[in-house]
Amino acid sequence: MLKVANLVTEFASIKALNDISFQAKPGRITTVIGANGAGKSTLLRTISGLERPTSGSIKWFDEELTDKSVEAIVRSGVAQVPEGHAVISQLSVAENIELGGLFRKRQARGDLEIATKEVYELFPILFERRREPAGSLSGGERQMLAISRALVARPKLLLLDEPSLGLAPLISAQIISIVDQLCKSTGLTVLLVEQNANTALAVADHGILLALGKVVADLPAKELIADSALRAAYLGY
Amino acid sequence: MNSFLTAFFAGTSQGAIYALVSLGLVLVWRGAGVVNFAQMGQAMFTTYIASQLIQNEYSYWSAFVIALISGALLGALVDLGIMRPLSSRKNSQLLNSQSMRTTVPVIASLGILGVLKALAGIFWAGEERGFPAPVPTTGLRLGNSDLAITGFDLFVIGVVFLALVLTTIFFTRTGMGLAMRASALNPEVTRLSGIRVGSVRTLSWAISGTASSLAGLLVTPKTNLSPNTLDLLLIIGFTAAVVGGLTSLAGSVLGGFILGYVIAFVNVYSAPENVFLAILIFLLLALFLRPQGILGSKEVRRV
Amino acid sequence: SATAASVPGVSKSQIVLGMQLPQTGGASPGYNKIDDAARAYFDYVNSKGGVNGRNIKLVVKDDEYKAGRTITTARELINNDKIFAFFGSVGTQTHLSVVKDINRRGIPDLFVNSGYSGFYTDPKKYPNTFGGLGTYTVEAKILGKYLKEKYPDKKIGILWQSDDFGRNALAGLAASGLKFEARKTSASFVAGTHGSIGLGTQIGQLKANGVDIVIIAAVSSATAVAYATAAALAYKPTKWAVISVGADATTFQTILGARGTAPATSAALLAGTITASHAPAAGDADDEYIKAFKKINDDFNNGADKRWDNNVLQGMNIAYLATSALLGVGKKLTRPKLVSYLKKNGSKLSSAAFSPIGYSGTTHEAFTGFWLGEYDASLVLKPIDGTRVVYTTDSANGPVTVSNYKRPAIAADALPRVG
Amino acid sequence: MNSSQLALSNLSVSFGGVKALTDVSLTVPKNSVVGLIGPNGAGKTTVFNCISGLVKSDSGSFEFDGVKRAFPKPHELVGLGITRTLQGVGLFNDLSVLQNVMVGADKKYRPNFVKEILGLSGKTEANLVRRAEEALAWVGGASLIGREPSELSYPDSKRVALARALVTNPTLLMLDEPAAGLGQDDIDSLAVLIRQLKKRCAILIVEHHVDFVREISDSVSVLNFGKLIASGTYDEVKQNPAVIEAYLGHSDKSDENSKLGA
Amino acid sequence: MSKVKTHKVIGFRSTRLAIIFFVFILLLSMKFGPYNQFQLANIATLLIAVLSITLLTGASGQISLGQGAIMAVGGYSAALLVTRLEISMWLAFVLAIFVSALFGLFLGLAAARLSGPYLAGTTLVMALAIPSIAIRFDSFFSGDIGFSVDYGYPPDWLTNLLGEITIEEWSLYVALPFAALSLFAVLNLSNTRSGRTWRAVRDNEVAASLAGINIARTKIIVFVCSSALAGLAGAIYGFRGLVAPSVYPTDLSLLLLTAAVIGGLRSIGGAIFGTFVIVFLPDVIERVTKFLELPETISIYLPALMIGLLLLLTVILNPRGSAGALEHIRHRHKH
Ligand SMILES: Nc1ncnc2c1ncn2[C@@H]1O[C@H](COP(=O)(O)OP(=O)(O)OP(=O)(O)O)[C@@H](O)[C@H]1O
Ligand SMILES: Nc1ncnc2c1ncn2[C@@H]1O[C@H](COP(=O)(O)OP(=O)(O)OP(=O)(O)O)[C@@H](O)[C@H]1O
Ligand SMILES: [Mg+2]
Ligand SMILES: [Mg+2]
Repeated sequence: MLKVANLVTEFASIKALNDISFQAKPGRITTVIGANGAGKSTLLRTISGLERPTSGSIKWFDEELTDKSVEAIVRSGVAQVPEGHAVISQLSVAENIELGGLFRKRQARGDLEIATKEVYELFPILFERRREPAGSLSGGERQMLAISRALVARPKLLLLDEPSLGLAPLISAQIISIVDQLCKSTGLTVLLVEQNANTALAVADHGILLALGKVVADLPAKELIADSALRAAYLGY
Repeated sequence: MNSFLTAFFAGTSQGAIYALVSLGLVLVWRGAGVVNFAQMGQAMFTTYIASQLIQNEYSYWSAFVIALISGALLGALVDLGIMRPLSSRKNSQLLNSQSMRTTVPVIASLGILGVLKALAGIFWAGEERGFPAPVPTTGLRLGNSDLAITGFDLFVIGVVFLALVLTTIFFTRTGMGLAMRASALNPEVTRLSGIRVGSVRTLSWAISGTASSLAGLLVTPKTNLSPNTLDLLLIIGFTAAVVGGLTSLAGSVLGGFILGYVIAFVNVYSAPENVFLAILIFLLLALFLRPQGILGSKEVRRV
Repeated sequence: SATAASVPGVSKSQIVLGMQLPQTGGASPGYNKIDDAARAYFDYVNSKGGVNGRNIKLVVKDDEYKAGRTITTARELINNDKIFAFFGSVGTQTHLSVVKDINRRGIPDLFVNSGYSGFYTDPKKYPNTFGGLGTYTVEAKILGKYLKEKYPDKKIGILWQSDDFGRNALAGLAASGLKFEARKTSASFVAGTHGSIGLGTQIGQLKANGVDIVIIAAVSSATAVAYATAAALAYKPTKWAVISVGADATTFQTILGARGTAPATSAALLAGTITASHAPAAGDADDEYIKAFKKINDDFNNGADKRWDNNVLQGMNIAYLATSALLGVGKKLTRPKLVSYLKKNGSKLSSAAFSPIGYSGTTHEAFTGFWLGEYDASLVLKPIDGTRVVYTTDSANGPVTVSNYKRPAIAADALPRVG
Repeated sequence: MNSSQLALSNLSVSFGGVKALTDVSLTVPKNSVVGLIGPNGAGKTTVFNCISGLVKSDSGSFEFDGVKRAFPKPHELVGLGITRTLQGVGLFNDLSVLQNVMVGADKKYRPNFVKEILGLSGKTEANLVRRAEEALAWVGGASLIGREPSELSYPDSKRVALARALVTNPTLLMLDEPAAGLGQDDIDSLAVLIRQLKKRCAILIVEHHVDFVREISDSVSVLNFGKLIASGTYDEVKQNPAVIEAYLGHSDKSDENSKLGA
Repeated sequence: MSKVKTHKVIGFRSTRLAIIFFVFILLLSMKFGPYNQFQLANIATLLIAVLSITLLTGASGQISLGQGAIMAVGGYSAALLVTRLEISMWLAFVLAIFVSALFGLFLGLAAARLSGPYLAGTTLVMALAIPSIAIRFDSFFSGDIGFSVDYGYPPDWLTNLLGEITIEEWSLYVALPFAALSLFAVLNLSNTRSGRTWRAVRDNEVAASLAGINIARTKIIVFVCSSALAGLAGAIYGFRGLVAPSVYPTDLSLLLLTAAVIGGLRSIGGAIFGTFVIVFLPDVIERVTKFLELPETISIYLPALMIGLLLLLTVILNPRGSAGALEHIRHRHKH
């Protein structure tokens, strides 16, 4: 269970997150929606340790994540697919994927091979291009690679920041459904940030609506989909 | 022995030395993403330490080992004290363009070089002194003829190739090598992969510090030791790295030998006064034909 | 008094001299001992009451052997330290950058530590500049003549550093009839690169061309590298002859010693090497000047490295010369007086050198004579064939003749006597 | 004939072994919006890169405004009347918003270098400022003038990037995924803007946001594995089985979504 | 809309700043003794060279470790013109600008393809190779002896006007107008289209080229401008007494870079500040060591140590240099 309590994250003079509290159920998808600049990415980056909160706490089951380093957080089972196609363009596709599982190499060599095979099955194009530098991939292909890198880490908590960005509709639907399956089959917990609310909420258990760094709605996903007034007020449709 | 052989042997033995320097530079470039102009400063400093120990009656090999260890420590210190704060959050926001990100560490390394030279001057008065070689520096004989190559030259060549093989395996075949390359290229993504970027980078500075230190120990038997004698070597070694391709370990070694031959043949068939000019022309030519260096790979960056 | 106040750098109790030399940087090794040695001698003079009641103060500036810096430090010495005269400036290229200005301002420019004849052979151009060394040309002429006559059938070659020093030496050798052929008997290298670029190809070329006698015109550290390289290439010329700048036995042994060469081995390498000197050999413990200077060095030198060698001797000797010149001018010290004193009486001044001072209306070269010696097994320079013969000549095409100069004895208090 | 702003024919590009484009032909009529869609890695960005000279084509011809010519170099585009925005933002972080837009205008209204050194280019500069302000106002960014790019929200920086493209008065505007990462609000206003822009120039758009594409484009071309598999109006193309197979998928979910959004 | 107005008066603003600089240095020189006046002349001279780095590295992001070599080109051109053709020093300075600009053109043609470390390396080798040409062709360039050239004597009208002029004052009067003019030109360039273009290229080459900027040509133009400045600085620097390889060593290039960095690579005010630091710091240190009675073995290395440390502190604490720090403080106050 991910528990975020009274989280505040500041940049220079603005409060990107202003007293955020919510919980994400284990084995479920929790979707975070909100307009541009609402603080969605900041929330994920704060959880994964890329940003330091000014106050508040983040707990993953009994583990306090708040003041840990990014590396330590990742090692305790949290993986993030950051916004934008975050790959290392000079490294080959295979190396990018290998990198994702590197910290598990000692304990889980066999499983790494399986995990790698799985993502190659998921995205055959990556297998085809595995020896090429990641920089030569198309925008969408890079996004697939970034997701793969996170998946081979076999995370328990997956933070997805706009995974559909730059992906063709078919692929983005496919990814969402894969994530959904993973939750169901492995108990993966997912925090999914999407601009386009509907597809993301459709598979989610819970929905959180952010505006100006505050939680304005924390409802079961179905209710959030249905609440057109709320959406109209905060998302413009 | 004719002029050709003279040039060939001299080029080989000097080339091995340039290769050693150049390999060290490429090591930091790939491991930490910095062109370290302080490298020969670090080499000079640790070699002085070894020299001091030898003067105080320590054996060569114990001085050798201590120098390597101090090289590692100095490298780590450079990272912890300077390079890490440099790439800190606050600064990375200030240096938001690619060109500045490569420029500023270069400048920092020049500062480190200045500081190390001045400190060496204060500690060791800056006199020029020799430094012993671990193996004999007298020429080898083949049958009845003297070869213009010494046991020490062969030793250096051996070390260069051993270092090349080991570092290549390390970088391409091991997880740590991958982690290092990744840390140098994109710290954020690397950290998100659970890798302790800070420690990895410090480690790679320590390794390159050891390599510099080794270079210092192996070049000074031929060049002598003073705060300044290694400057020129850095420039030549750097040229070698650029010619060979900054991203390629094998390229750096190749570049080192090529430069050794260029210099030796210009020396023999033209005039020593032409050497620097020849280096410049050669460098421009090489970069004109292959801007990424002979074995370097072109960076693919897409929009 | 009014007159004293109007002379810069001279007060009732003090005379300020200024010196520029590389104390740090690549060109500093060895030379950075000259200032400490000179100061030691001046301190000794001061301890004996100074010159006509005035103490000599030596202000030293580090120009790092960068001409751009020398220009600034010279202005500092002139304007801030208000020196009376420049003294013992080290380095040809650096001094070139200021010599015109110094002369234009009428400041005496004493005992320049450069063998570049261009400073001295046209006193109309630089009336205030006086040498502190023999010129490279003179020395090379003398050495060349000797080698040519002594070894008529041997192949003589040269290893020279391609700068003013090397070129001057080459010119002197040419004047004595020794000519070299590029890429056969003449091997050059860019000054300062003997470490990083190495001397392998140069020495290899000399070897390949069967050169029997190798003349070296390079700095001492390069000489040491040249010998070591030759040893590595198993090249054993019949004879080495080294221009004195590069023949400092202490530097030679320090460098090779630190390379792990046992002192006996490095001594054996250098032994038999011919070189020239205007002064007594630094290692000549019996020489009266050396004895006196060594004692002063022990007692008064506060420098970082006061080990006795040619550089220390040179520093002491020019300080000795400066003291005699200042004594000679007398109580009423002005710049023009000092200059005209040196012009008139310079040639009468004595020092540790076995050569007279050459100052005259046509030249301001210091030591016009050299004697030739060979290092013995203990690395003391001993006159060739046992007796010291001092040869003298000029920096142009004049003949080399035997000098009949007799060096006056040093006074018991090691202070110069004039008049 | 003369009604086509841009006509590409038989364009082929390969990278090493990868055939990124095979025989692609594409026409952008004047004052129309053409959408270029297709799965990831189909070659859409490569088409853009070819037109803008960032990638060299193996074969193919380039016709602009009825004139055949070689593929232009990147910096020649503006002179021809073509501007392009980048996937992502691509603002100059060290320049203010106004200066960013001025950079776009510089090329067209180039002042004299000597005058510049002598400090006499004030008039030209003022002119540039005026044009930049106009362009910013056009995209609804008049209030952003004094700001720095790093302070901007994502939609605002996209706006500035668009202003920088528009300030040159292009005849062909190429937009690479302009709607990506934008909220519905901003997508809607972008659509409005593009419909207005159509009066001024032809527009070629790459976009995965199919509703947006449908809404704004007069025609669409669909790429798959570097080949053109269909073209026509969105509604025609949408029925094409090959397109459904490769790109849209069978469950026409996106249409449902748009109903919700509309 | 106040921005519009400032743009209209670009010329006025830079004229004003250049005049302020000019007058400030002159006033300072009246307070100073001859040595410090000479140091001011050095500042004026080196400032031009530092500005050339501010343009190159600061504005366009291209690093040069060989600016000293370009200074040598300027110095030699002027010295050759004066000694061989006997033209006036002033004309020689102006021509030196053109010769080094031409040199910058060739350099730029080669360098436009390079970036980052590759460019740094090439320029570093250049710093080594260019002065060696003088030795290689010593009959023409007179080897390491070089050319003894100086500013000569002040013209009569000036001495009539101001009375007796010392050599140091004359040095300052020669260098200062050039420095003020360079400042004026650089201010103009960096505040208008050129500066904008350069910074755009530095920030994002692809976006810049799509905005119609010819990247290669822009880089070449920067090299030409920067070399013209460096060449002018080199000519004035050489005429302090000597034009020879030892006047333009590799260290000079690094020292200039240090000045530019300490002040703030991107700021013209920083260039001025940094130049003051590198010129006056050794003097300050000398005073301190005298005061503390440090032994010579330490004190002679102290200037180099301090410059190195200062450089490190600058890049660590504030890579934008001291000017950046000021900017930062100003920003804080605005908020
Ligand atoms: N590194 C930063 N420095 C300063 N401000 C920042 C930084 N990162 C984000 N912000 C600000 O914090 C606020 C929240 O940004 P965030 O990126 O979290 O929004 P978002 O909801 O993810 O938006 P989008 O949908 O555009 O991705 C915004 O106002 C943004 O400008
Ligand atoms: N420089 C390159 N080197 C190698 N392959 C490349 C290069 N550029 C593009 N490709 C390949 O060409 C194909 C087409 O790429 P392109 O970027 O045009 O796709 P796209 O249609 O824009 O995809 P997306 O929607 O994901 O952005 C991809 O498979 C890509 O990996
Ligand atoms: Mg976001
Ligand atoms: Mg694309």
